[in-house]
Order: sequence, then structure tokens, then C-alpha cells
Amino acid sequence: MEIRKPKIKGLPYEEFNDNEYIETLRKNGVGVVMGNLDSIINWGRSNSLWPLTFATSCCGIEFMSVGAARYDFARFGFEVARASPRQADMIMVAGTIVNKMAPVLYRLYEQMADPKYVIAVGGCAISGGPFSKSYNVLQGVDKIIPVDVYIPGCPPRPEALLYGMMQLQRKVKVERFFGDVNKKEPKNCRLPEIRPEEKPVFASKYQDNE
Amino acid sequence: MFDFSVVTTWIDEGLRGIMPASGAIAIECVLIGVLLLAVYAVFALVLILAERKVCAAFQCRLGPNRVGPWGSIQTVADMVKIITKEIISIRHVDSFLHNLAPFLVIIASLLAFSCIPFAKGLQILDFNVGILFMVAASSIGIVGILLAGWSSNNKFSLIGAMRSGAQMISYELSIGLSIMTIVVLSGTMQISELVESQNDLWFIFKGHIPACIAFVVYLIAGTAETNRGPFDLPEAESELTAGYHTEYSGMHFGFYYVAEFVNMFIVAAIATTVFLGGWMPLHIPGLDAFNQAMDYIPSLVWFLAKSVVMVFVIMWFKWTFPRLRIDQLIRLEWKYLLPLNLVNLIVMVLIVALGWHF
Amino acid sequence: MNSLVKYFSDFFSALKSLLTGMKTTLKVFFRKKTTELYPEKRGSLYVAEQFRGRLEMVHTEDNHHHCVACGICQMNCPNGTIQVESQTVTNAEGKSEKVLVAYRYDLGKCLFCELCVRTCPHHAIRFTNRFENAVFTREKLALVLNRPGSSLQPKPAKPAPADTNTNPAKPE
Amino acid sequence: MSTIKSIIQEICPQAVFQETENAPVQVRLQAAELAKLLKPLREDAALQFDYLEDLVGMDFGEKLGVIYRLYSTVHNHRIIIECQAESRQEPELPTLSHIWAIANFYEREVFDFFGIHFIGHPDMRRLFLRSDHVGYPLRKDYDPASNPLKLDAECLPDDTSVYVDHDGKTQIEGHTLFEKDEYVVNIGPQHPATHGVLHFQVSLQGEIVKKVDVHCGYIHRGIEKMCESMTYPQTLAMTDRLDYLSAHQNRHALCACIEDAMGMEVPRRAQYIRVLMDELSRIQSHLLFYATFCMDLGALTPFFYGFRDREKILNIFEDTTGGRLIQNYNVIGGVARDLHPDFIKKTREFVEYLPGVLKEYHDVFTNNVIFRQRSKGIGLLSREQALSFGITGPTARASNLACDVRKHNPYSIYSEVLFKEVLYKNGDCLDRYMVRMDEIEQSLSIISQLLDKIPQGDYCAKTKPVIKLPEGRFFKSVETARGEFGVFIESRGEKYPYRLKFHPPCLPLVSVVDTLASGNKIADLITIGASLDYVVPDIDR
Repeated sequence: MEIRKPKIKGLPYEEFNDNEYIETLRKNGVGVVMGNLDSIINWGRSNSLWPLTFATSCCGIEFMSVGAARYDFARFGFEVARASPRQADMIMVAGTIVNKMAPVLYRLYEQMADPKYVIAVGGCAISGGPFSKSYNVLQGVDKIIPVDVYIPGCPPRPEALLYGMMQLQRKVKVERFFGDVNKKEPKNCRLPEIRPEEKPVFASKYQDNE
Repeated sequence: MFDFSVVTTWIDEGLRGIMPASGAIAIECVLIGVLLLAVYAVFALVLILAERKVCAAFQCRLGPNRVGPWGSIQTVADMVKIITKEIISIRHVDSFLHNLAPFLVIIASLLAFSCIPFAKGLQILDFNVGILFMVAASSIGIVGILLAGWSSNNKFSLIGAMRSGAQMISYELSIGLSIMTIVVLSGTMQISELVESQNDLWFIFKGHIPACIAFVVYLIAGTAETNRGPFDLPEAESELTAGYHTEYSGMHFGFYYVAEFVNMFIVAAIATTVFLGGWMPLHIPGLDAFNQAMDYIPSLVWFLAKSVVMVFVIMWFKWTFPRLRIDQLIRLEWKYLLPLNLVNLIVMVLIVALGWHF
Repeated sequence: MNSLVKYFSDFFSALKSLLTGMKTTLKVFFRKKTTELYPEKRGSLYVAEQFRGRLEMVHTEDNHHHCVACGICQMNCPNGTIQVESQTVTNAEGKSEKVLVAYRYDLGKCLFCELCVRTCPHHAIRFTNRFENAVFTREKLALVLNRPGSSLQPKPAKPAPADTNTNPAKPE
Repeated sequence: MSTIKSIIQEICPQAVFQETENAPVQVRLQAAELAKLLKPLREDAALQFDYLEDLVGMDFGEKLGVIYRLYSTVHNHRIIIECQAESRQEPELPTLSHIWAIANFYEREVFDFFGIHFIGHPDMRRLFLRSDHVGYPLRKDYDPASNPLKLDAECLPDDTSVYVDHDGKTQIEGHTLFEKDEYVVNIGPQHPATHGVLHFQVSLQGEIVKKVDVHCGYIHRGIEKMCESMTYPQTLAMTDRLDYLSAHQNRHALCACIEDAMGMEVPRRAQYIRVLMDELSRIQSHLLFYATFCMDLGALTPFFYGFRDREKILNIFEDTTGGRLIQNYNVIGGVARDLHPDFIKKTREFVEYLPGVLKEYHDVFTNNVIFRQRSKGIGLLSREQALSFGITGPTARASNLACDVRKHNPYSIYSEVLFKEVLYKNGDCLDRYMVRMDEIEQSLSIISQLLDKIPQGDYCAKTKPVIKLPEGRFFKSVETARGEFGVFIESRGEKYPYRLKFHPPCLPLVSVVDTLASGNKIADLITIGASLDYVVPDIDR
């Protein structure tokens, strides 16, 4: 059974960008029973993407605007922003990630519970953006963590953020829970180029505390 | 007025007719347990959705409206998600206590939940010190919170747990005393009798001024005990990221999340039972026609309606006030609420002794 | 005695302030909500005309553009978002001139400062309102702006220079 | 001016003065002489430079050095001191941190960027970059390839080093920040109350904060270094991303600085538009302050009120400029495009709308007893401290320090509008909050004064395609929503700036957190942080 076309209320399938990607995901067929179970779980997951309250710069303000009254991402069920990465489902990397912040972001990502998703918001998170020539800026977060959706803009307007979130919902809806790795090792994402061989080494000072 | 005990007696007699008494009791226990859990879960889902809708309305926005009609199954989606979410096992924690803590919280709130008289004859636990048991059971939850904070091996969690302990010990006093005020008035601690004795008039009217004061104090202390805003210091998001449950993920966190909302309902239900007549319709002495008309509304509706109003008030608190600081919190209890409560209790005793109540 | 009076006056003024707050929030509770329904009411969405969603090359109906591949936009771009690929060919009059091959634009890098549009001498590019740009793969953000098969607008039809400071973008 | 010169000449006979007209005194000193001059500069009755405006590290080519800008609030005069370290390998300069408290952070910044050691500085650690960073990025010979991305967690040492002068020889001494048995909690870099990626290491005793160690640099993007290889129009885009809530004002500062340097006249209409936009963005920034302040104190509903009304301003912005948060509107010579036809109508509607909601804000939050008790008397900042820490903007005005650049050093058309400089006396969190709420009203009044009088004419002066600045040092500051934002340009006559330094209003604000929060509770630390209203990318640049 082919995975169903992901449906988003209010915006027809054809009007979305990058449908080719969704089509490649849909081709991994599954059994009928498993497929139906999958679609229930994915329905739950896609409609309950709790973001981590994480923002570094300008895009973070637009992220707050999306949460505020005019755009209100609560309509999608996204408003339960969690401050603890353990409880969040997705991380919106809103803003520049500099070299000093990169290990922190990496650690935050590792602290999140599966399934976890990453949205790169704005030029800075996608490619370093305005600061791509700087000596201290990470040239895109996909260098250290796998990114699911890219939302370009500097900063993207709140509707664009909502659109990106809907894209993520679509991606979640065509994933497989059974028969596929549930742990998130995305095959279709650009694999991180720089990944340490082992887990991050914590400073010895913290080792006896933890 | 329909008495639910008719149904339960019928089931009981039917079962006893076909099997020995011990078997019947065993089956009934299982049945009640399953029912209780189901009702508990449904209440949690509805309450979470209600909270999200209500807070949205306070904040000039719409709230969940895309999952199901008007967002009505939003929380079902959340439930599906959180059940299938990974539970992270953390190194360097006391893993037994860490895993036990969320269950303690849920058990405490389940125990208290089972005392609630939903309608005439629809109550699971009912014995002579019911209200005392209810208050006692609901405060077991604090142990879960303290354990969570302690076992997480996280500094934020520990601070959150300690705050929660201080808060709970303080406000438990006010809850006990304000309920005691009504116990003085009614002369009983059994929940069913408490409700029955409000047949002529609800206690909040019967005990007029001291009952009203006790009611307000109870609401404040009850809100504080559920760790809800403006008393949400143990999980103060802007201070302690997520407080005592910072390190919990998946369904373990879900337990805390669910318990918070059901506890809010329990507080509202106790307020309803003790002060607002429980499932008892509004009766005004002397107006028999009115009283009879009121009786046509089922008791379950009465109870839920009153509870919903109370829940709304508690939400209203949360979405209006800023969080208290720890010293303000303690000061409010020990400097204002406790003396007020003690004086109030004496006044109530005097009123009862002199027969000045309605 | 004074302290007792203060105790009570503090108490009641505090209570009053709390009740005023509750009254205000309750008023808002019943007010009309300000939320805009984005995907549902996408057609009537308010997006300012000037809004910069993404860069676009102006094409005429017969698939001509105005870009002479001078590279001024590329020079002005602060972070190398734009790359103009050109080749030199000999035209009909025997003069050699630059011809645009590919106008590469990295949407994932653009900082929307508008320096390219403001400095373009031929008004060949503009910003459009299109903000729905989110994709799943990074490669999809590297765009080529000139349409396949398009070529430079022949000379006589060169448009009258419009005001440099107005953005000709129209909402889609 | 001559008195300043004569006093300095008396103490430092080798001082070299640069002759400038109307500009402040410029003097070049040797490092040894500077040390002698410091105390008199601060204390001499005729000098009384009580406010260290900025401390700009410079790579002069052969030598490294620092340019100090000092200001006296008593005599209202200014001095610019240039001081070069003697060797490039082991550059050393005397510290100012015992005289002006803010020098502590500024000197750490210079150490971070240029590797200049400040003798006697109590805490010579890097301020922005990782402690294991190799090299000093703002030196002209820095090689960016020497610092590849590291993914291991940064080790934050518990002790720091102090460079001490022992009879002419420099020695390094250790100094402990946190004892081993202290309960140190890391607030940040990812924490909902730090307004971005700031990191506080907080030593606690129960609920009481004993000490706060601020770690910045989690969003240090190296804007100043990047600007050195950008043309002037390109550098404009960077200003918007410093303090994104005052994007207009930051850009105004840089544009005005470049225009002044070129001696360019900005059309009247452009100036009106700039001031209108500045005030609108001040209002939106203060509305955001209100929203986040309430959120940090746990009142979530007012957060949404603030954002609801802020959206109205963003709509006005978007109509005219095409950007909501980052507008890219000011350009050299004026503004990028003319006002939208609806601008006046919409702005007037907004000006009429806001006072009503402000009352609501006060009802729901300002008068709330919980908020009052949480903010009154918390985080007291005296006027002297504010001066010493170089604090400007609403935070300083809450401590009764009159420092509004719009009033005291008017730029653009601010001298023509009537407004009150809001001053409060106590310097606690409540006052800092009230200053901003009152400033919203003042800004509204400025806007309504200007709306009717916008003159016709050009909105942008004609500029050459390639903009070059004459040789020299140029400085301009404006009042942003957070304080004085300064731009310092050292030009060598090319189309790129030789050195471009932004003076961020927020760096002094975080430097004072430790002083304010010590001895208060955790919740107060959050209140204090929120009331200072810093924007982290502005600190880190």
C-alpha cells in the first residue's frame, strides 16, 4: 500500500513546494494494517509538534510573533512550547548559530527525545546568511544536525513560518513508524558533515556532577 | 431526581446472583478501576483542551481549531504523540525513584479523584472521614514531585522540588482549615452527608460571611496546591526552565502534565462539594415551586456545571496574574491566609454555637 | 494601631488591584479575536505590496528578460548570494557582448537588503511577495532566475526607466 | 578646551594633541603616561570625566592600541585619547576598570579581539569567543582558518587570570571565581528568560543569588570584522541585525555618521521620515519589552496584548519599507523609498488607538500588587553606578541620569520637536518599567507633532555610485530604544572602513547584572534581567 498523500487543511497538495520529496518518501510502501496504524500515529505526531523555546536572534522574534495573537500557531496545536528539550518534538533553529553556540545546539538536539525534527529558519540557520563570510559563524545548521525543513527569509514572515511548519507536518505524515527505524537517522537528509566520532566530551569538571 | 445508586445496586445484585460474593466484588473492583481510569483520561483530555481554548480566548486568539471540528480532538493527537514518544533514560539518576515519581503523582490524583461525588449515588469511595481522606490523598502528589526533583540530578529540578515542598506544606494548612470551617458547620466529614445536608441551602449561603471567606481562602490555597499560575513556582518556566520535571520525557512527562489538569479539576470539585452543594440543585427555602423545577435538572449536570465554573475561575487566575515570588508566596500564607483562617474558624464556631446561620 | 490599619488597607488595595486585572482580562475574553487564519483564508491575506519574499527576474510575455549580465548586482551583494554566469558572444553587428547564461540566486542565503534591485541599471530583477518558500532540501533553495530559453529583450523595446525607488512587485 | 589641554600637558608632557575644529580634544599618549593620567581625569574638578563612552580597540597597522572616548556629565565636554601598546607580540596597557566599572567588560572585549593585556584588570578572560579560541580576530593578520568548528562542550574554568605589574615586569596571577562547593547553576545559553543566548553562571545559596558571572558571545558573529571588507552601503545591512528591535535607529546612526563624514545634506522630508520611523520602532520595541517583561514575571496574557498591538506598527512598517522586523529602510542620503500613501492615515489611527490600550496594560499588569511587590526596590541601581557602568537609555533614566541623546545632543530634527525626557528617581525594576511605559506616550506625542508637518520634496539625496569617506575618525550616536547606540568609523579614505566599531547599548546593561542581582532571589534575577531589556545580538555583535 502506498502511503497516502498528506493532506493539510486549507492548502491543497498541489500548491505546496517540493512535492517531489514527498513523493520519494511515499514510495516506501507498507502493509495495510501497519499502514493504517502508521497513519494514526503520524496524524497524532504531525498535529502535536511541540517546539522547543529556542531562539538566538531576529528570527526568534518572528517565532514569538507566530505564537502571538495575530498568527497563533496554537491553531495547529503547536503552542505548547517546552523549555526543556526532553519534552519538545521539534527545534526551530531561529537565528544565527555561531561556533561557540554550535556545541550547545548539538547537545540540545541530542537531549531531545525521538522522534525529533529540526526546522532551519532564516538565512543564518540555513547557510550562515548575512554572516556567511564571518570567522565565527556556522555555515548552516545542517552541518551539525539533520534538518527537515528549510524556511528561507531574513527573517521569514510569520506566515512563511507557518507554511514551513505545515511542510513539516506533511513530512511527518509520510513517515513510517513500523518497519522503519523509529530512531531518527534520516536517510534523505543531508548527513551532517562534521560529527565527532563519539559523544561530546564534557569538561572534566562536570563529569563528577552529572 | 435520578439516583445513580439504582444502577450500581442493580449491577451488584445481578453479579451476586450468578456468582459468590467474593467473585462479584472482584469483578466490580476491576470494573470500577477501569472505569475510573477511563474517566480520568477523558477528563484530562477535555480539561487540557478547555484550558488551551480558554487561555486563547483570554489572549485574543483562537486556540486549537484545525484538528477535528473546532480543534476538538487536538488533545487526542497530543495523547497519541506522547504515548509513542521516546522515554529517555538518563545516566547518573536514581533510576528507581526517577521512574516511580510520576506514578506517585498520578496515584495521588486518582485516589482523590475517586472520592468525588459526581452525582446522586455516583461516588466510588464514601466513608465517614471522606473529606479528610481526600485532602490527605491529594497531598501524596507532593512526594512524587519531591522525588522527581531529587532523583533527576538536575539543579533546576531540585530547586523546583524544594519550592514545591515549601509551598505545599504551607498551603495544606489553609486547605485543611478552610474545609474545617465547613465541617464545623455541617457536623460531618462524610462526603455524601456533606452534600445531603446542603439540601435546603448551600453551605456558602448557609454559613454566610465566614463560609464565603473560607471559600475564597480555599480557592487560593487550592490553586496553590495544584502548582498552577500564579503559584506555579515549582515549574516556573522563565526561572527554572521546566522545574521539577525538566528531565522527564515522553509519557512520564505526560503523567505530570495530565495530573496538573486533573488536580485542578479535583480542587474545583472539592470546592463545589463543600461550598456549593456538590450535585445538589439550587434550593431556596420557601420557594417550593422553584426548588422542584431545579430538581428536574439531573444532578450530574449540576455538579459538572458548578465544577466547570470553578475551573474557569482557576484558569482566570492563571491567565491574569504574574507569578509570585517565593517569599511573597510564603508571606501570603503565613501572614494573611492563616491568621484569617484561624479567626474565621472561631467565628464559624461561634456562629454555629449561637445558631446564627441560616 | 497604625500598622493594623496598614495591614488591612494593604490587603484591600491589593485585592482591588487583582480584581481590576481580572475585570480587564474578562473584557478581552469576550472581545473579537485578532487571529488571521493563514492557510484557510490565504486568498485574503494581508501582505504589503513592498514586502520582499524572494528575488525574481522580470520576464516579458515572449520570454525575454532585461539582464545584460553586467554583474553590478553580484558586486553589490554583501554576502555573495548572487552569481551571474555569462559568456561573451559576437552579435549580429560583429561586436562582442556579454550574454547571460545563468543567473544564480541562493534563496537560503539572501538577506533581502535590496541592494541588487536598487543598483540594477536595467530593472531586470525585482522582489516579489511570494513568501511560501519552505522546502525539504537545501539544493532546492539554489535557484536559477532566468527562465530556460529566455533571452535578452531586443534593444528598441527597452522599457522607460522607472523610478528606481518604487518596487514594481505585484502580489501574486 | 584649553584648560583640558593644559592640565593634561602638565601631567603628561609627551602628549601629542591633534588640532581639530569644533570636535572634542584628541590626544595621543604613551601607555605609561596614561596610567598617571587616569585618576586626575576622573577626579580633577576641571575635568571630571565621569562617563567612559567607549573603548575602541584598534590595529593601527604596526602597533595595537585603544581609543578611549570620555565624557563629563558635569562639564559637558568630551575627550578622545589614543594610546598604543608598545610591542605587538606582548601588547600591554593599563586598566581603567578600577575607575570606570564598565571598562571591565570593554577591556575584556579588546583582549578578546586584539589580545591586548590590561595590567591590573581583575578578570582577564575572553568575553565573546571560546576560551580555546586561537588568535585575535580583529587584528589585521588574523587567519580565520585557525579556528575550525569544535563540537565538544566548552570548558568554563572556575578561575581567571590577572595581569599584575611587579616593578615593571608583568606577572600572571590566578583568581578564583567559584569555589568548589558552591551551588552553581547555569542559566542559559538556552533558557526562556535570558532573551536569547546569554549565559549566566549563578552561584546560589538556597533561593538567594550570591554571584552572577555573565558569559556572552553565543551569538558573536564578528560583524565588525566583516564590515572591514564591505563597502559602506553594504555595511548598512549589518546594523539592522544588531539590535533587531531598534533596526531603524541603528541604521540611522550609521547613515548619519557616513553622511556627516561626507558632508552630505539630507533632505528635510527624509529626516522627518527617519524620525517618525525611529519613534515608531521605539514604541514597538517598548511594547515588546512590556510583553516579554510580563512573560518573564509569569503573566502570560499581557504578553499577547503587547504583541497584538505591536503587529499594528509592523503593518505600518511593512507598507512603507517592505520589511516587518528588519526594514532596510534608511540609506545613505535619505530613505529607500517614499512613504506609503496610507502611512499617515494608519499611523494616526494607531496614535489614537494606543492610549486606550495602555490604560488596559496598566490595569492588568502595572497596578497588580504581585508585580508591584516583585519589582519595587528590587535591583537598585544608583545614579553613580549607572554612570560608572556607562549605562544609557531608559535604564539610566530610571536612575535619574539624564542621558537622552535626543535631548542633550540632538540629531536630525529632534531639536524641533517637543517631548519630555522621562526621569525616575529610584532606579529599581519598577522605575525601569515605568520609564519605558511613559516613553511610549512621549513617542506618541512626537509622532503626532510630526505627522501633519511632513514637508514635500526628495526623500533621498543623490549619491555617487561609489561612496568613499575622507580620512579621519567619525563618530555618531543616536538614542535607540535601549540607550545610546554609537558608530565609530576610522576611515583611511577608501570605500571600505578601516575599522568600524558599534557601541552597543546592551553591553553595559549585562555588565551590571551581577551588581544588581547579588543578594536577591532567583526570581529577582529574572525580573532584573527583564527590566534591563537587553537584546543579546546587540551585546555580542
